Amino acid sequence: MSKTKKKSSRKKWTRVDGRKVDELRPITIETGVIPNADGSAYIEMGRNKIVAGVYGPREMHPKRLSKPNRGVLRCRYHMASFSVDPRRSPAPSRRDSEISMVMTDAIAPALFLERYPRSVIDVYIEIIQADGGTRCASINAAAVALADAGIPMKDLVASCAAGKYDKKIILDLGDYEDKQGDSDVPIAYLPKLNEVTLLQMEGKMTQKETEKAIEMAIEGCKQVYEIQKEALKKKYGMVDEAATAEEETPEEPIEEEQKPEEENKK
Amino acid sequence: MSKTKKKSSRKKWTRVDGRKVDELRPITIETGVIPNADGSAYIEMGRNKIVAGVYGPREMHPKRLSKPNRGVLRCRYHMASFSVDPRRSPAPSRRDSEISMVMTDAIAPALFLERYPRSVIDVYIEIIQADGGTRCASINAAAVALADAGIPMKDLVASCAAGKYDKKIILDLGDYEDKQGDSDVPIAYLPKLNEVTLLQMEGKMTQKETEKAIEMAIEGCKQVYEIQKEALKKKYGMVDEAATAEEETPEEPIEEEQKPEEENKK
Amino acid sequence: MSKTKKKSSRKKWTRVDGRKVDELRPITIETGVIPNADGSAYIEMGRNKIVAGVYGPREMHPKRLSKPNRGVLRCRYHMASFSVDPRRSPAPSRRDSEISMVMTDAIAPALFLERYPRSVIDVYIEIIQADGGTRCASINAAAVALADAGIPMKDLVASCAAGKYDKKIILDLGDYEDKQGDSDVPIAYLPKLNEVTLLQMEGKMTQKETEKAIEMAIEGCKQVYEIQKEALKKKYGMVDEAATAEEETPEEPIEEEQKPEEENKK
Amino acid sequence: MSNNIVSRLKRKKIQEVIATGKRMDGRELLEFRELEIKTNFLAKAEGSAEVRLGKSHVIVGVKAGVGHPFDDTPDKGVMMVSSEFTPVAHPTWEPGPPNEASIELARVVDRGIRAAEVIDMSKMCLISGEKVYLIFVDLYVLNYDGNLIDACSAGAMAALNTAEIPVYKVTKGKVELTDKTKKLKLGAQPIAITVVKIGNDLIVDPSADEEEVLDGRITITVDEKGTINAIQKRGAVGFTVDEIKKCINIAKEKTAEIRAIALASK
Amino acid sequence: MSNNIVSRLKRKKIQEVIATGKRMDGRELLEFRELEIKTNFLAKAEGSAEVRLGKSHVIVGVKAGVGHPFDDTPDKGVMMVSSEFTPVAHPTWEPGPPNEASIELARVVDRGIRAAEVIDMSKMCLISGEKVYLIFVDLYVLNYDGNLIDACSAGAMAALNTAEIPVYKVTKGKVELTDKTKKLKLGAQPIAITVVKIGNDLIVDPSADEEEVLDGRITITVDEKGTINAIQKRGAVGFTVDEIKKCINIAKEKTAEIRAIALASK
Amino acid sequence: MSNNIVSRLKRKKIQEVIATGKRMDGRELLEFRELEIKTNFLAKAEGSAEVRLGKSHVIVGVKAGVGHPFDDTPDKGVMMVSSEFTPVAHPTWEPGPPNEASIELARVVDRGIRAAEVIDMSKMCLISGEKVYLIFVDLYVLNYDGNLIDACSAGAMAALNTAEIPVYKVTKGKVELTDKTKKLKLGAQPIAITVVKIGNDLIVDPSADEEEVLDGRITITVDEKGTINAIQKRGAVGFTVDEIKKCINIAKEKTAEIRAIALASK
Repeated sequence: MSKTKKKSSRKKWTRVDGRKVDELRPITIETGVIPNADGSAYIEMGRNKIVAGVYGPREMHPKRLSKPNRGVLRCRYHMASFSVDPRRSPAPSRRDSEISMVMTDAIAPALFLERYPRSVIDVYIEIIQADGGTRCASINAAAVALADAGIPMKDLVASCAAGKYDKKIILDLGDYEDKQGDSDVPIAYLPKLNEVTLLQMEGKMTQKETEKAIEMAIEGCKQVYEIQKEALKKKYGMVDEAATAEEETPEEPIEEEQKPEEENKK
Repeated sequence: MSKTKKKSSRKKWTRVDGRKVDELRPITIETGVIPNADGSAYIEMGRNKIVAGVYGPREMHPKRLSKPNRGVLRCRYHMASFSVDPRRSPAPSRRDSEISMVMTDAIAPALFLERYPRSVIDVYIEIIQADGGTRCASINAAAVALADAGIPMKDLVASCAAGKYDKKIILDLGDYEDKQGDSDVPIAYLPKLNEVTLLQMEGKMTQKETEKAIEMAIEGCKQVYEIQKEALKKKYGMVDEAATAEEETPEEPIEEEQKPEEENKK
Repeated sequence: MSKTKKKSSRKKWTRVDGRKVDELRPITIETGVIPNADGSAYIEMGRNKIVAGVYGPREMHPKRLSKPNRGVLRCRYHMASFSVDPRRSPAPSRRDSEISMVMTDAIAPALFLERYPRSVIDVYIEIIQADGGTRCASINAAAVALADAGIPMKDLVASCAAGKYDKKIILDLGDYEDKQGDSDVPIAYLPKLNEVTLLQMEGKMTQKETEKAIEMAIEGCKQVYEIQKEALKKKYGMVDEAATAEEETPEEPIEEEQKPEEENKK
Repeated sequence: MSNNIVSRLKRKKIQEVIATGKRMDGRELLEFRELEIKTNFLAKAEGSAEVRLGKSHVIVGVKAGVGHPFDDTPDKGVMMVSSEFTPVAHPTWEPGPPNEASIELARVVDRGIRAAEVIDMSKMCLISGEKVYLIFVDLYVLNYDGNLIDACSAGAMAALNTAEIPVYKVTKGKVELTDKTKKLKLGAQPIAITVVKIGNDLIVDPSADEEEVLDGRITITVDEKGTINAIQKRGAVGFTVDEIKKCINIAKEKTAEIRAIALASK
Repeated sequence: MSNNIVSRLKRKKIQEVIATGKRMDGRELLEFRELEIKTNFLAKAEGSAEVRLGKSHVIVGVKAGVGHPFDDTPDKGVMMVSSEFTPVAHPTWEPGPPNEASIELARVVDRGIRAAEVIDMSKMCLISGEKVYLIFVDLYVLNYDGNLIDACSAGAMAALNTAEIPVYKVTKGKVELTDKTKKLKLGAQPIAITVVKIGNDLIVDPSADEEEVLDGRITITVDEKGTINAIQKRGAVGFTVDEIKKCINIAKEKTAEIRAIALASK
Repeated sequence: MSNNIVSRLKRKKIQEVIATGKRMDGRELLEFRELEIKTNFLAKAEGSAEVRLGKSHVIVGVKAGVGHPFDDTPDKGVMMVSSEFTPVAHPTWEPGPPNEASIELARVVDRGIRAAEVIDMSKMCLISGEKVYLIFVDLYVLNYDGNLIDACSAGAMAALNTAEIPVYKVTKGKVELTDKTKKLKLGAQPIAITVVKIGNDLIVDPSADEEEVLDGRITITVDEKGTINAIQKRGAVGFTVDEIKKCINIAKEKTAEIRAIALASK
């Protein structure tokens, strides 16, 4: 992660909140915030305030949605009426539905769903305050909440966006940059598997810019990843160089399969 | 019931409809008005016109709502679109839901629900014309309809409100008094058990006023109770000093367990 | 069908689109237009453009709607949002519900539903473009789609309206005539059984006019019937003087029981 | 299945009795049950009628208001007929949005009134394109024992004939309520008569049992001059043209009898 | 059934402990759990409060906007309290529209605030009959461990006391947003206290376990002057008048303690 | 479970064939099925396209109207893309409100058109904050055989390119319809291409069978200048950055071919 040099060359141009082009907003993650949930996490990413809670694996209701040979991951992204300005209706929107779907796709590759036939893992996301990039922040919280629930994972899922604003490719757009910018590319990434599991984009960019944004977002995800691990360590005193994906160790609260460092380095 | 004296001392202040402070609106109750129902009653209480119909005990649909060791009472309060001015939408409102809940709580203590495992007793209330105090009038009709259905009861449930209007505590507020008044305290009461099963209040009253309203409403309930019994007698030539609550006599069309008169007199 | 004479006597009065009083709009019917469906048809009747697709007989979902001793026919009439001007909401209207019901009644008498206990035959109608008389055109397409699905039928169902416009009884009203006219009488007819299975009317007509309209519409249905058979022949090279209604020949793609010609006439 | 057998036995019995020219309840084939209509009994509705046809019991409420016209008829008032099947009316009726039967009831009653131009909607405009009178006719079924269409049609006409709606005036482009009321001027007096076919017999005013086993029905709405305004055929059998003509004749005959009762309190 | 037995055993245990004058968690019968309220922590809401009452965790958001008044109060602003039971808050809570318990929560909190005239709605009108301030109080439950009414009531008051709403002005008949904000002037400080009856004992601040086995509950909302603004009795048992009086006394006593915490950050 | 086995066998077969560089239907991996687009074939829509992509069959209708702008864009017209999965299109599709797949289809097509600024919404305002043009793009699926996004995206562009919308003018503050029409001026010609990953192979234009067994898919919308406007990744696997770049390259290549067909009738 030798980004310091790159950044110094762009000194004069500044972002709305003074960040460098490839600087994340401040992130704090706390685990175990919902006592009733099997696992939970609270994230602040910029001014986003988001709670993720996990229930499961548990029996699926309604049963017809269960699968005979594998578990189902069900994410529900939901915004509090007071999370945005102006107030929004509490009824779920089409946008909420779509984000729930792509979040599910972003997280499912990190789980061993084949271990839970006929069951469901429910991940509930409650957006308390929204500030641009809620879907990425939600995925970050969800991944930590799943780990907090003791659900074995191939890897944590880290998520963050890059985009184009005022002709520059920048990392982790805030609300203002998102709305005034030219495009936004939210990414979710499994660092150890080196796989992108969420990828969306909206706006106007050349192919080169798009690829640059994807790569910048991946670097951002790697930083998020460290913060996620830190949050879990704080709770579990944890456990970094543990099992491998192939082993079944469901007793482990988290199952992080470290691959050789080189692979992670892109 | 020696209220005549009290009333005489308030002669000069008069109510909108000329009633005494602790005088009920005229009440008429008729049983058996819905041929298809297992029991039914029609009440006019002031200008309220309300039909109550009872179906059950019968199998519960959907089954998941039934209880393995007892029956479920399910009251549904519903206003006809033309029962109020201006016309209301026929879709159930949040107010309807709440009244259905508190009505159920008001009536359930009078029934032997433990006798009907996995079953439901449905009480449907149709407000044909509304005139203040619909929930009380509905409970009065429902209790008579349950008796008309031959469902054994520990006691009839009698209901009536008291409230504060123009600095006075008055009984059984009509529509105008309800809307212009300071507060309203609807009560449901089981005379023989001396228990209050519905109690709501909204407005502004001191503790003393509130307690006075509750006591006045209970006296009102006792008068309603006599009218309810009269309505049932008219049909069944009935049956006053019958079984006791402890005995199980489900064959009896109505099971009124009279306690000694003294107890009723408060 | 000796209508030529009648028509010539009304030469001076002309219809909006130049048709004779008892002349149908141009009709084309094509089968097999929906590859996934068990049977399907596309009809243009005037400017109506309508697709009918048939699935079944198949298992009924939800099961509680199935019947133990017979199959259920379920027609669903549905208009595309862009089929009318102005755009309509895609949510089904009360009108759609009613048309679905009367269409089902119109078609059911032509089927041997008693052969399919616990099953359903679904007929889905999609109105791509509406031009007056959609329900008749839909029935015509549905009947051909059912035949295309190889479902044995007592007869094809032919449908067409007559109505009163500018003091005259005319056949097969177009959109303009429907909206500006005095009344409309849509009919569905089973030519071989000589039975009317759809009959609605709205407007103002004397009894005599009404009866005349019904009779004119039946004559129209007979013409439609020929066009329907032609469409099926084109596909199946078909099969006119085949089985009788009493025989069970479910292997036959279509089961047209011809009664003696005389019966059909009139 | 047992239900099914019961139904078949019931049908057999009903048909056998009808074959003797009588009905299960002793009526002639073309004889109505006793019809009682009480009007103007609701204080909060502009018009009302309580209809008892045998044990069928319906309340019709007419309410007036002010609202927007439809986009395509900016200078016309709006009439809406809706129907509510209360759960108190029959053991199998459940609370919820209108089902198919309820929708059809409202639409058939609506169609007769609309087609006969009972209310001159072009005189119900207050501000073109903005404010018009709304007339709601709400059908409210309290006990079901067959033939709701005829009961509701008669009740709707009784309620409309006795309704007095508040008069609004337009002052400086604003709609204001005056303290005057006016009777609606009705342009026609249509009444619906439903003729039912069981086997080869035609009867009127079917009871619930008769409706359960009917083969088909035709409702014909006729005004006081004998003009036919609406026809609705239902049921999974066809009618011959002769049968249809018979139905029309029966309806024309019966309509006068029912109209007299509906208008008795005009 | 097993669930049922568990519940009965739980009830027995809880009741036994209460009989000793203590609670399962060591509290006195009339002792609240620790109550923490943090205000003004949401940037996109005009007012906010995060409430933790034991493990119950609720967020209250206050949002302001401009919209239409109700037809019957053209010169008054509109306050709406709504409640959302997020699925994250309890393993048995599911996503979907508000259920009965959620509706009751919102209505009871609403009633206390409305009856106490906390906000002077007559000062919230911008253009009579057209534009008024809308004040939304949204209750958002993140973890359920009993006594939501008291938690939400306190949170709503804390949020309203610290809210600053944007100021709108009317210029030439148009409503315009200014860049000013103002605090709401509150007319009273009502606080709801819920007293629960288990067997013959009365306790306050029930946990989830205690709510599961309660016989009845009475919520009493009292303002800072001791005026009673709202009462709500629930549960399938009755209360004697003496019990009701005890509940009122308890509520009056506790309300000061809870109000002090709610208003600490005023 | 058996279904499951069938699906696994199907997957195995499809994957084996793809490994040979061909598809089940003989296509190359990066070969589209035949795409046919017919435009302007609907009289009641302002624009229309009938798209056949293999056996997938979609109709796109463009309708224009006048309505309110969104609160946060008072000077901009409103474009809405909606999608309807008709039950005729596939044996497993049921009538009802849009499901998740239908919502995603509409949103992905919408996003491409919106991000590319195909329609200059700032020129679609009639009266600021009050009246703007509404442009509806309705996707109507008549037969499903895979790759609906690409088919609908191409169809939407074909329909928009050939649409002629009615011209409204503002006279004295009122919006009036003129008898003129105008073509929409389109600012870009974005086309969506979906690349599917099965095992390690990438293919385009998946059939229904291929979609059933896919691991992941990425849809990339590219305009005529090569600008990327939208990306959407779905499916429960991740993509490497290299795979993503390959997908973008494939999309850029294919987009020209599909655009040429979509604009052929411009």
